[in-house]
Amino acid sequence: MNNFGYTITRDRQIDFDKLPRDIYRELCQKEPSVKACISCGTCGATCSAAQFTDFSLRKYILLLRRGDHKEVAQNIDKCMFCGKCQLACPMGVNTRNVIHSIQQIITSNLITLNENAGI
Amino acid sequence: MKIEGKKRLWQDYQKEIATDNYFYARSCIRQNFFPASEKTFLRVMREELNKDVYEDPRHTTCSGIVYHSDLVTMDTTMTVIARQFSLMTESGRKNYVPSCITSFGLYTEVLEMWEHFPELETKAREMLWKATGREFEKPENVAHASDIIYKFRNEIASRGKFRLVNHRTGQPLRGVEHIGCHYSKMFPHKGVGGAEYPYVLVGMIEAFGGEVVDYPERRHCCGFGFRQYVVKANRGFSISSSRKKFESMAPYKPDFILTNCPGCPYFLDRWQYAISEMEGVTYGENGYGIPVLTYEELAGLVLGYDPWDLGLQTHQVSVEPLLEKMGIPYNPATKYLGAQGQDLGRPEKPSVLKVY
Amino acid sequence: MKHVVVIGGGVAGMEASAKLSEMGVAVSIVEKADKLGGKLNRWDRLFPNSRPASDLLAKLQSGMGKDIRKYVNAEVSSVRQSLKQFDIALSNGEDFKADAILISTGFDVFDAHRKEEYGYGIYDNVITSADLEKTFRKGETLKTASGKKPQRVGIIHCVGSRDEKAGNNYCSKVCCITAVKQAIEIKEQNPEAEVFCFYMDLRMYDRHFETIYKEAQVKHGIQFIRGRLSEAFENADGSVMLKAEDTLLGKPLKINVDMVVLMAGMVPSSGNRVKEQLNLTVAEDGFFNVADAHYESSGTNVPGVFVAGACTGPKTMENTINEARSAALAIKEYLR
Amino acid sequence: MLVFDWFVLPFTLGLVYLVVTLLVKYFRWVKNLPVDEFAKVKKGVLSTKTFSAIREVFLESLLHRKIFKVNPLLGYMHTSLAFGWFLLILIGNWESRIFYHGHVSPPYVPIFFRFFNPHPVGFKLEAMFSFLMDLTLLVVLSGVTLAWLKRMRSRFFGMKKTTVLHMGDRFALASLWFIFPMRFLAESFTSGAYGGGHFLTANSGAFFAGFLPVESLVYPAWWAYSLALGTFFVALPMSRYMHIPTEIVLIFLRKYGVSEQSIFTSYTQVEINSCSRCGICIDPCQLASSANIRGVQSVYHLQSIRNCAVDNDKSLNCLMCGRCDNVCPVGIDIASIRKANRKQQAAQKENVYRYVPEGNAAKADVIFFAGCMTHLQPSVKKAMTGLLKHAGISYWFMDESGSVCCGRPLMLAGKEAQARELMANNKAKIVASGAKLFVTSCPICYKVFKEEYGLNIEVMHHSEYLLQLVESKKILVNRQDVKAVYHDPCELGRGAGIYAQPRQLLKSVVSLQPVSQDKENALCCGGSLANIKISNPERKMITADAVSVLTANNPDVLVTGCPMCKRTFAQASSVRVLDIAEVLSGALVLKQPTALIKVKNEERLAIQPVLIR
Repeated sequence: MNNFGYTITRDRQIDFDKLPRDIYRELCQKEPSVKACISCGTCGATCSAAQFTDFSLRKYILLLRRGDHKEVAQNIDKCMFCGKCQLACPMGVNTRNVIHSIQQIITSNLITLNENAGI
Repeated sequence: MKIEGKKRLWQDYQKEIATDNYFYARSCIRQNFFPASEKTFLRVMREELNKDVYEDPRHTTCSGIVYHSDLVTMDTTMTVIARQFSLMTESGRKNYVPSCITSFGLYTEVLEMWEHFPELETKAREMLWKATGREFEKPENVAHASDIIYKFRNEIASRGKFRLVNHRTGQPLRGVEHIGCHYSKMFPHKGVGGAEYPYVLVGMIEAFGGEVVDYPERRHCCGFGFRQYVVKANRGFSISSSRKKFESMAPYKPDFILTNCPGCPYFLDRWQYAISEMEGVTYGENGYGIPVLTYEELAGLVLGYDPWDLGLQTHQVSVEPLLEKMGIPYNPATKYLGAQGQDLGRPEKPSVLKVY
Repeated sequence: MKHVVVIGGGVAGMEASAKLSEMGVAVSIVEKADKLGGKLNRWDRLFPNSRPASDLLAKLQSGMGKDIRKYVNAEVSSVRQSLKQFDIALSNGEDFKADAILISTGFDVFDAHRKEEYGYGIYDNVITSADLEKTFRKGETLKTASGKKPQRVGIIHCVGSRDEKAGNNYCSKVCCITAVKQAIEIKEQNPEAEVFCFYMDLRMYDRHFETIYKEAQVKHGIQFIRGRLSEAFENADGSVMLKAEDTLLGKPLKINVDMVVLMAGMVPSSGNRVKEQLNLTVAEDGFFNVADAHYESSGTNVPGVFVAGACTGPKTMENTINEARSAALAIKEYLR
Repeated sequence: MLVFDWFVLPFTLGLVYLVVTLLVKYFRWVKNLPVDEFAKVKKGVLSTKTFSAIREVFLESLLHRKIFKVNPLLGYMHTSLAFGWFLLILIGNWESRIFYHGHVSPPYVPIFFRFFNPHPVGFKLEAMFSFLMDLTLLVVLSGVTLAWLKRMRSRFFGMKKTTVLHMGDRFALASLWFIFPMRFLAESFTSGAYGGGHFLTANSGAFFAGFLPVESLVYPAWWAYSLALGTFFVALPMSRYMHIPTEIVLIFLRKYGVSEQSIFTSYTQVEINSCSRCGICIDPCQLASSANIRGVQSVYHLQSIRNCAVDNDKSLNCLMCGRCDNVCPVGIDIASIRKANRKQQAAQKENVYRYVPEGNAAKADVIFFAGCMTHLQPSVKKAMTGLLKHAGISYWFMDESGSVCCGRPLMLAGKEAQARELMANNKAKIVASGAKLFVTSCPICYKVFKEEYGLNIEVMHHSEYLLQLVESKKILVNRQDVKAVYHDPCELGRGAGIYAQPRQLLKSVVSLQPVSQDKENALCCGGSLANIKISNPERKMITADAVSVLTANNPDVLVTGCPMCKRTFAQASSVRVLDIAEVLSGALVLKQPTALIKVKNEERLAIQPVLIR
């Protein structure tokens, strides 16, 4: 292939129809309270991990809703599990089980995830 | 699709297009990209439609290309445009017809500004006077050259020798249209059919017997974007935009792409080659590209002009598949001969994209 | 006996007429449509409690006694102030004198054609909230143009509201909750369908609204995407591709849906000829000014002319009814 | 001379199967113990521990002393069945041995002695043995009746819930219920037909003979008895009755010092097979009593491990409050098994917290670590720092500007490798500070710092430390006219055994009132971080019940020593909820600055005592 000195970048666009959303569906089964998340960001503001890194449960829930799991898989283990987010969440989301379930699902789907990794 | 809905909308976006006595302003880059297109416009207007089209050899760039590359100020642009108008005034014409979409957009923009801020017009007149001692009148009508072809599309069709119809099956050929962003996206009421569902090219394709297909990224920019192409480091943005359009239109299997802008046909044509070299992907049938035409080239084909006189050999994507569908005869032997019959040489064969 | 002419026989007009009549005032109500009830006639079920619209209409109708003179299929063709009275002529030729006028001309639904990029009237499967309500009212299930059950529905908030391009900078107030109500109703009809609401802000300001919103998310799995629709495109199969930005992720998003429902907002009623004849002032948004935004929301800049309901800005049914009663009281006081 | 009849075969074959199966299993389990644990067994076998184990086997496996303590009726049921059956075998063997003059005979002979010798003429001890056997049988039958009643109506036993049965258990249970009634019938029919028996079987035999053809029923009845026994023996290893023999093994191993590890070992197998599924652990579980969550309690969790059918709900839906550990009559180390199970299920990952900066340590005598939960309770933080300043302590507030979690929540979720990574980060800072004492206001943190960090300095809960400060007069407090109740946080009380210090501390400032369920029996607040699965509404139900128990006598204030408990209660309690540090801070007596204690006046003013009523 020829290199003309510039590259073709892939669309940043979230293509809803092409991305797999079965992980979010499985997450809803494991922890239905995740459906109540309204992306307010309280969790991220109190997060122990977010002091040092850009860990954001709000964002990861959204990414899974859109089917973009790559960033989530890379980061979800950064959670310290301290539980502050759960106490802070105004919508009663069981945030720790959300994270625990994401970790479980992602571990069990690791091979499939690598195959269609990211957008 | 409710076609009556579109028709209703098109009625809201009808513009006045002068019918004769035009002052024609050429495009800077088309003369390099598709040199025969402007010649074809003049030929159609003068020979087929017997119109008066005046060209002044002293006219210059409208400065749009540098304006959009952020290299000149608005004052410079207004003065340059004022000078163009003064040449038109001097010729006694009142109908200004630019060949370039960006020029058309810029003239429209400047005229709108003068409308809303008369002091700017006064300032432009002063600056022109100080610089050149010239005066000008504003044009009564500004129409893009594609508006003119659109206006006379039915006349052209009735004089035409060929139609946008597959001559073997009798099925209309499928075209996708792409208007230049500066045609109506800034001032929807200045474009035929508006910005969302522009009609100018659709009208031509319909009049010439073809069928227009919509595709999701129809509204998306071709990717030229001035700075995006001119600065090499940004060139990836340009080709990525074009690729987005190709990916979106390819499933609809268009027979051709019709454009009305200097940059669009160029980039939609050349990037098909570049993408094929970079990624090994082609978008037309059987490894060829999707032929890209300017509206003048299309009108010329319909009127039976020799494809090589229309400059179609300068396209990167071979137009022969389209010619064959339309039943237009062409001589491969003369494809790369100059006006005096001299051999111009042959372009190198691309490694992936198939060409004739 | 004092005589009040109520212009506009919708929710506000009916309730005000009923109360004025109860207080012993002679009332004439003028309605341009062929029956009273206004936009309420077009609703199937009302938020926040899903009660049938016909139920509320019947309640309003029960107040429209014999004493109230009703003129339907009629418009005010001219109105003139003479001393402390108004001379009013109707399009049907009748004319009479009034001691006070109540304007309850309501609103028009925003013409969604004006948002060209959304394809209303052009794409087969783009409808408005009013169209959807009509479908529900007829007891029909929502179907695509080709008669199939939609598997995915996109609901677009703020169509013609909070939009400088559409000329309406204000919020139409009821669309957010209507969107949630209709989204739930779509899910109730067709539980397998996926429903997406595209919003700029969710304005769940009133009592119960937040509960319904949460129910929509948790119970019905309706997804809310913060981002305004920028353009819609019709695919070859009639489905519609929507482009928006997922603003909470900061990424553009595209999605194909089988149907699009545009939450058309409220615009000032176009048929208000009385405005000029009475020298009534309107605000920038085109709705009538009131005498005192806090204390005298029924009065106008012209003594003897009162306003109630959505002609002074978007509002809910209960606010409209409350305003109608308050206007009736204000008129009664004025006539004393 | 060998007596034999074909009907003894079901029993004999069943018994052989059972004995072989058990020997193979136990041999494997013991052999597969971790090396260190196996060494303990080898060392213990020839020590006095063996005798002590035998004693415990007698007391627990046969007499069920612990169940007696919890519930006498339930205890009698177990004792009557276990000890009664044991006596039947024992007395039967004596009888047979004496009758056959000490000849070694197959095991079926004493069991079916009455069939072979219905009315042994000339056996001098017949009357005594018949009486003893009848009496024992009667006791066993009463046990069977009670078991039957328990199955029908557990409330009869003062139990709210009994366990739900599964297929294998039903089979074993059915055969077990058959055994003794069949023996009773077989002996009665034999007596009715051929005489013999004593007060029970002789009378019932005569009774049956009155209207039944007992002679022709004798043989079928003995067949049925043998079949029931054989079936039970075959079903036993697959059923909960496996606990009967396994508990004996467990008692021995435990006496030798074998214990649960952080992962499953064959000792775990012994423990889960020792669970009799008595269901005693269900009643203290607040998930069941307050939130109506069923099927996740320890008995079901252990069962699911045994059946290799653990799901998220069973392993994660547990507060790990330790209330069930407290009551298990078999003494199974439920909490350790659950932790090991969670660890087994969770992915162990390393290097996931590389983003956490190493951080700088400040030199100080005392470290104060608030912990994540305290950070959500600024009033506790303020009280603690105020008290420390007031006492003039040179301390370093280790997580003042945001904390790195202690690792306990990760541990509780089974993510041990991850927890160790955070722990290493914290530990390095603690060591670098050179402090001699580590104080935390969070029992969750306390437990892990104390037990898992391996620190060479003392670790204290703030209630312990504050008590020290009060006793050494570094903090002077006034008694307040306040009625308070104290809530034992699970991690501090049952978790770490700290009951006395907070009470002693509180008694110095308030009048402490009793609570109906406290110390070992204290309730969980419901907020537990250990439960990952429970929903918020369910948590609230647990909290509401706990609050109503704690505030039953209308105290002025509900005091606890855990920021998590405090927050949880505060949302549900109409009585004011305070941390022990806040109470103390409110009761502070302002001292004059002394030369020794250099505290700035502004800081002193910042901790003006506040009225806590």
